[in-house]
Amino acid sequence: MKAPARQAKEPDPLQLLKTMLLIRRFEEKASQQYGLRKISGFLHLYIGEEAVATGAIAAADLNRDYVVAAYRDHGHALAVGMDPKPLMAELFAKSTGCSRGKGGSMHFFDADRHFLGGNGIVGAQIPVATGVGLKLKYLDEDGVVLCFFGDGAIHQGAFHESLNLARLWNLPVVYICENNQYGMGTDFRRVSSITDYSKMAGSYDLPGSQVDGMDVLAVHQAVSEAIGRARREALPSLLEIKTYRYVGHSISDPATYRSKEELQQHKQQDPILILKNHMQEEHTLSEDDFKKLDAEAKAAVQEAVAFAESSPEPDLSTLYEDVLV
Amino acid sequence: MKAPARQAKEPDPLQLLKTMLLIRRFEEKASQQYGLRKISGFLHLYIGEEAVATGAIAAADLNRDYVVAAYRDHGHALAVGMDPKPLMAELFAKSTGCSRGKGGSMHFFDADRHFLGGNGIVGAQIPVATGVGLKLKYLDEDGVVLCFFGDGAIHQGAFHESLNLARLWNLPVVYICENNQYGMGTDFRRVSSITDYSKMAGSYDLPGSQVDGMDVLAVHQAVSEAIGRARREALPSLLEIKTYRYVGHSISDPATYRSKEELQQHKQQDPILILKNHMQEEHTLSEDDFKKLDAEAKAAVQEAVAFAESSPEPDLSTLYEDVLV
Amino acid sequence: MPTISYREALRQAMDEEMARDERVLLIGEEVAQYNGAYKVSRGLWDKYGDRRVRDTPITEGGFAGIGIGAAMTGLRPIVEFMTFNFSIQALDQIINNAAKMRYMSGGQFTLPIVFRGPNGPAAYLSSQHSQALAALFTHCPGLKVVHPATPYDAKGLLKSAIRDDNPVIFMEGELMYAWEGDVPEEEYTLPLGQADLKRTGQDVSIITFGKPLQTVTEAAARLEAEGIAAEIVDLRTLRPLDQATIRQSVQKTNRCVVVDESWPMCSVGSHVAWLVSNQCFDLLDAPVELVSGEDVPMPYNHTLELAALPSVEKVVQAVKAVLYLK
Amino acid sequence: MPTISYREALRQAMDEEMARDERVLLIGEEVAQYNGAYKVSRGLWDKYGDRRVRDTPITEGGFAGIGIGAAMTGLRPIVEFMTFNFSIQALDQIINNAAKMRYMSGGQFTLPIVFRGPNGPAAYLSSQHSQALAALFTHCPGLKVVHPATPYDAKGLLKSAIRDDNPVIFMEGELMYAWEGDVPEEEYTLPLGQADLKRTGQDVSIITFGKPLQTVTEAAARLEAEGIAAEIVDLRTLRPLDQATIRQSVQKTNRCVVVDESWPMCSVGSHVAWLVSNQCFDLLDAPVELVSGEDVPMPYNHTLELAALPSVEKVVQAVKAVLYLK
Ligand SMILES: Cc1ncc(C[n+]2csc(CCOP(=O)(O)OP(=O)(O)O)c2C)c(N)n1
Ligand SMILES: Cc1ncc(C[n+]2csc(CCOP(=O)(O)OP(=O)(O)O)c2C)c(N)n1
Ligand SMILES: [Mg+2]
Ligand SMILES: [Mg+2]
Repeated sequence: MKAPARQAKEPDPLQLLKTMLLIRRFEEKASQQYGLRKISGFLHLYIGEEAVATGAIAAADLNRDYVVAAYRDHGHALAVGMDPKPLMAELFAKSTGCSRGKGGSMHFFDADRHFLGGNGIVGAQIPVATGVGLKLKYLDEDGVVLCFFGDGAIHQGAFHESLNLARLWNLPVVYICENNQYGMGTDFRRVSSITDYSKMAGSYDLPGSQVDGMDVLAVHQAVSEAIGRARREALPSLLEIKTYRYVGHSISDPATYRSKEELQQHKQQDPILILKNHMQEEHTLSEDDFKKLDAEAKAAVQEAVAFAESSPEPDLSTLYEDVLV
Repeated sequence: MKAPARQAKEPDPLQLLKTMLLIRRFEEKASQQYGLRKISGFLHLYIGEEAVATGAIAAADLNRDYVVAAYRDHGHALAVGMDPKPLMAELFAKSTGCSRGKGGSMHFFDADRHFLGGNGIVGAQIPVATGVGLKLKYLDEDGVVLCFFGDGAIHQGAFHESLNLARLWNLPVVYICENNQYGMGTDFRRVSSITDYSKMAGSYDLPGSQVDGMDVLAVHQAVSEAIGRARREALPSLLEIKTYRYVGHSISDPATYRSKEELQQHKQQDPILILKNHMQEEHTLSEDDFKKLDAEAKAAVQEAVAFAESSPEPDLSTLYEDVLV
Repeated sequence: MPTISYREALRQAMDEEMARDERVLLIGEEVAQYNGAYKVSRGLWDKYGDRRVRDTPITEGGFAGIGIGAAMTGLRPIVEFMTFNFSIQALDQIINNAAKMRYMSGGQFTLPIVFRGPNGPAAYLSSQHSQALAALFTHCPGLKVVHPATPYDAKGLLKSAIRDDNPVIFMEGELMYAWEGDVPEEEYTLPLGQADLKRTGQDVSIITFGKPLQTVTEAAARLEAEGIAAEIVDLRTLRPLDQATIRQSVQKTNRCVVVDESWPMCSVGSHVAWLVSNQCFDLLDAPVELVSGEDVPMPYNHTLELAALPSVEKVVQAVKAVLYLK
Repeated sequence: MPTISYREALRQAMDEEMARDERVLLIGEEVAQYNGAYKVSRGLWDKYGDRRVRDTPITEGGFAGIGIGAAMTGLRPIVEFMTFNFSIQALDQIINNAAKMRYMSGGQFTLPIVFRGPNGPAAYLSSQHSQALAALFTHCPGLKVVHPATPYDAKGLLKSAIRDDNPVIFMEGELMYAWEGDVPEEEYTLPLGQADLKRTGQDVSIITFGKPLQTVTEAAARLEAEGIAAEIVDLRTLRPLDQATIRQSVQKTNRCVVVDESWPMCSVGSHVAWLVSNQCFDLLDAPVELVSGEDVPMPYNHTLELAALPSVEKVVQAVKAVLYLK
């Protein structure tokens, strides 16, 4: 039997703000370091989308819950509490990176924190996350899986196959579509026959809803409810969280497929600003507090760069390690 | 522009009856010949399901429309008007078979009659049929594709991917789920999170409906309407046609997973009987007429066996033919 | 020693390992209530119930991925493909997730998962259902690939595969399920990665694996009658490959024929044939010959089908060719 | 002759063939409005519009199958995979439908379809995005596989591939897109199935295809400086393989090194190495050596990544090995 359900976690706005700031500053720093050629390859930034991973993962209890993400995974890694140092070191391809310099930007993992990546194949993480749900059910644990994927990924057959099985077997998985409006250069409306993705839940007899992904408290609330359903009733859910990425798909994408106006409009809905304003209205945050938090985030990220810089390259012999046990 | 829509075809009950009888007798004969070891390998019979292919395909105009089926394809092949001779010869693996003895039971094809198989991989024909829809749209032809697949196949990702694209591109495809209640030994309810498959249409903003597949006129009616929508408005549809197979999944399956009672109950809804009764009530068919039609079907099938028997084996050199053009 | 079928050997292996370790479970199409399309899992659902023996919808990509997620977090799934023909739908999950997860996470995860089922042509099933696909998997680092040919090997290797902490592709054969052989009553396992001499001889090494072992064995008997002593190397595991045993055999015989029922290009067979050609260059008295399936999709007609497969005749001829006997 | 990039050569080929035959269309992710993730289709959407240049959702299996259905009924689709890493999701459609439809229908259908995109590692992309997958396709009868390495070859072969009535896998390379070369202004096509001598020499045959041609060319220059004359055979088409040209070259040089950036086991490289070993047995003065990618998933770290790939150094060493120069 499942353990008696613990209380859903109340959101801690200060902690949410810290996490979002850390993500924002980490991403900005990564972008800068890419420009300095310290980082290469794909670099998919999460700027603008911070509230989604932050709010959702704050609703989870990572002693028992799991997080599975796609390649745009820096925000999720930081939100599960990974230290920015091994993350930046991973981007720098150093031996101290969380994946020993073998994974890079798309492949952050932290087995101890129940963070299972970091997957570069669009949609391929959805069945994997569902399998984690199976293990929870199989071992009669009271954990839940948060499975993140993009608006582009939802059309993959893997989505359909997974949700049917999750409902059929009643696996505790919360499917979170991070609808940042674009899959690479493609407006999600150009590749979808419907625009309200939460409706797809109907094909699997699941609850589905749309959530404002620029409001971290709304995200926290919606995901808490879904986690509750999953934990107590083993009922999976589908959430479509509407968000927006401020930068290109990857660092090499100039994002000319959208207008400046559109971007500006969304920036007005900045998730950090929204929370900050909310806290100021509630008198729980002063401008000085904010500046201090931001400075802390910047300092942490700067330290991460220093750590990454000074870390050694992986030894050539590691090329042949980690292939098999 | 599309040609002005022609009138939807009125059903011809006599022709429907003939086709269903021919399918029934063909399948019985194939089963018998399998017992005599004239046929080997997989043999998936359509007995009980005749009304689906018969009613649906009679609603199509094969000068412009197309039919795509799975491996349980004998009924569809006969319904598109293929001569039973090359079909039986194909089962006998003879050079006169419709696929030169290379395809067997699962791979009946007739390019001239716009019958595109005959596919052994569950669900794999759904994108292919969708592609035929693309060619119709691309060449601005006013044809429609009937895409048949099973209750087991609907969970495949290929279904999800196809319907989204069909709606997005407005391809003239009628998706027909032949729900014969079982996928191999599995009751469809055991592998599905919902039991009304027509609801899946909602994920793609498509019309969806359930149809009584034991009533050939009801099938004809529903498919005619869907064809009309596809032809005139380029709007795809999803139809779940409820039917039942009387025999095992393939000839080697004893079908012990269902009760005799269940089988008997469904046999009371025999599609041939239902149509016969209907025609007798309408006074368009006498018992003698029926016997004569049945005798004709039996004779045609017997002739097919004779043809198959007397046909030559394919020459060894044909092993290397048809690989590439 | 009891004589049991290859099918029963596999069943015993799964049964014993499920009894031994609660984290082992079996998932796939028709594996539970129907006892498996080929009855390999007979009785396991009765014994272990819905929790540990799970029927899935027909969604190879989906349930392969589910197995992978479960394996990453502590279960030890056995994923049955009704046949490996359908595993192509799961190949992305296997190649991009199962084979790489450990590497790209810098060694953070183990993937104790077995993908098993029949591989290779049976009879009269036509092209989509008659494919010997070992090469697709053997190509890829991060996997192990096992292809046993006897009940004894099947049981011992499947037990090891289930205990292995790496993703293992375990290939059986529809027509092999009824093959019989001696299998000890006591528990045993066999190490992955070791080839086995199924017959010794000094005139020629015939290297094979899986179902063609029968063809090769018959060919060896026929050759023996003509005074030619063939040694048969059964690879058993294709990845990692037991190069030492291969080399030792060819060192002795100086002649080699490789038999593989798959298509010839980029096959396990042609790879092994190159390895031997390369590593035994100075020892070889004749070119290494490959007897493979013909380079065509499989036809339904049985005469053509047999012509498309390695045969005793073809093996005998290849052996004679490397012996320069007309 | 104008000097253009490999990317531009491909674009011209598609443009010319689309202009020539209205049944040719291009579908894939980002091929239209974005002009292709690697800008290979630049301008085609502007010129041919929504009907003939179509952006798809991210559903490789689905849109590959759609291409197949369209090809069976008269269109001539070009299906772009953003990279071939993602084609594994479409492999079932390609192997079970595209490659077999003609055969299993007894020759009733033609499948004039091209699946194209970049194959093989670029740089810093880690394991899921850095795979050289030619072997998966070359293994399978019913397909043709083309892998050009110069702008001239790319244009002439892509035009032929589009005109071919068979399914053609057409593999390019991310890092090759910027390579430049002379391409005539006049229209031309190159036949599929013909290898090309990119350099002549009598000391050793180096057989390769695709991106490693550059590495091999550099190695040949370095060897020349040491007085070794290497002949470079660029396979260009992997299936069907031009065995005659391979044989002719090795007949002359008596030594052979094969270079393939994919994993070694069951690779195009090891297959060709066996073919040469077998067909030129009496001519070879040394074992055929294979320089391949290392047998590991690709790491992100660039130093490791370079170590995992064929290099000038490795090619030179392999050549020296077959020449018995230490
Ligand atoms: C199967 C597959 N196809 C294509 C790609 C290339 N690709 C990488 S990201 C991407 C867009 C994904 O968009 P979305 O799911 O909305 O996620 P986002 O990038 O917006 O977070 C594409 C097409 C891939 N990685 N995997
Ligand atoms: C991808 C794939 N997986 C598994 C199979 C094996 N198989 C053949 S038919 C079948 C059941 C299909 O059931 P359904 O779609 O309901 O069609 P029906 O046989 O009832 O007509 C299965 C599992 C297959 N052919 N292809
Ligand atoms: Mg997106
Ligand atoms: Mg069914």
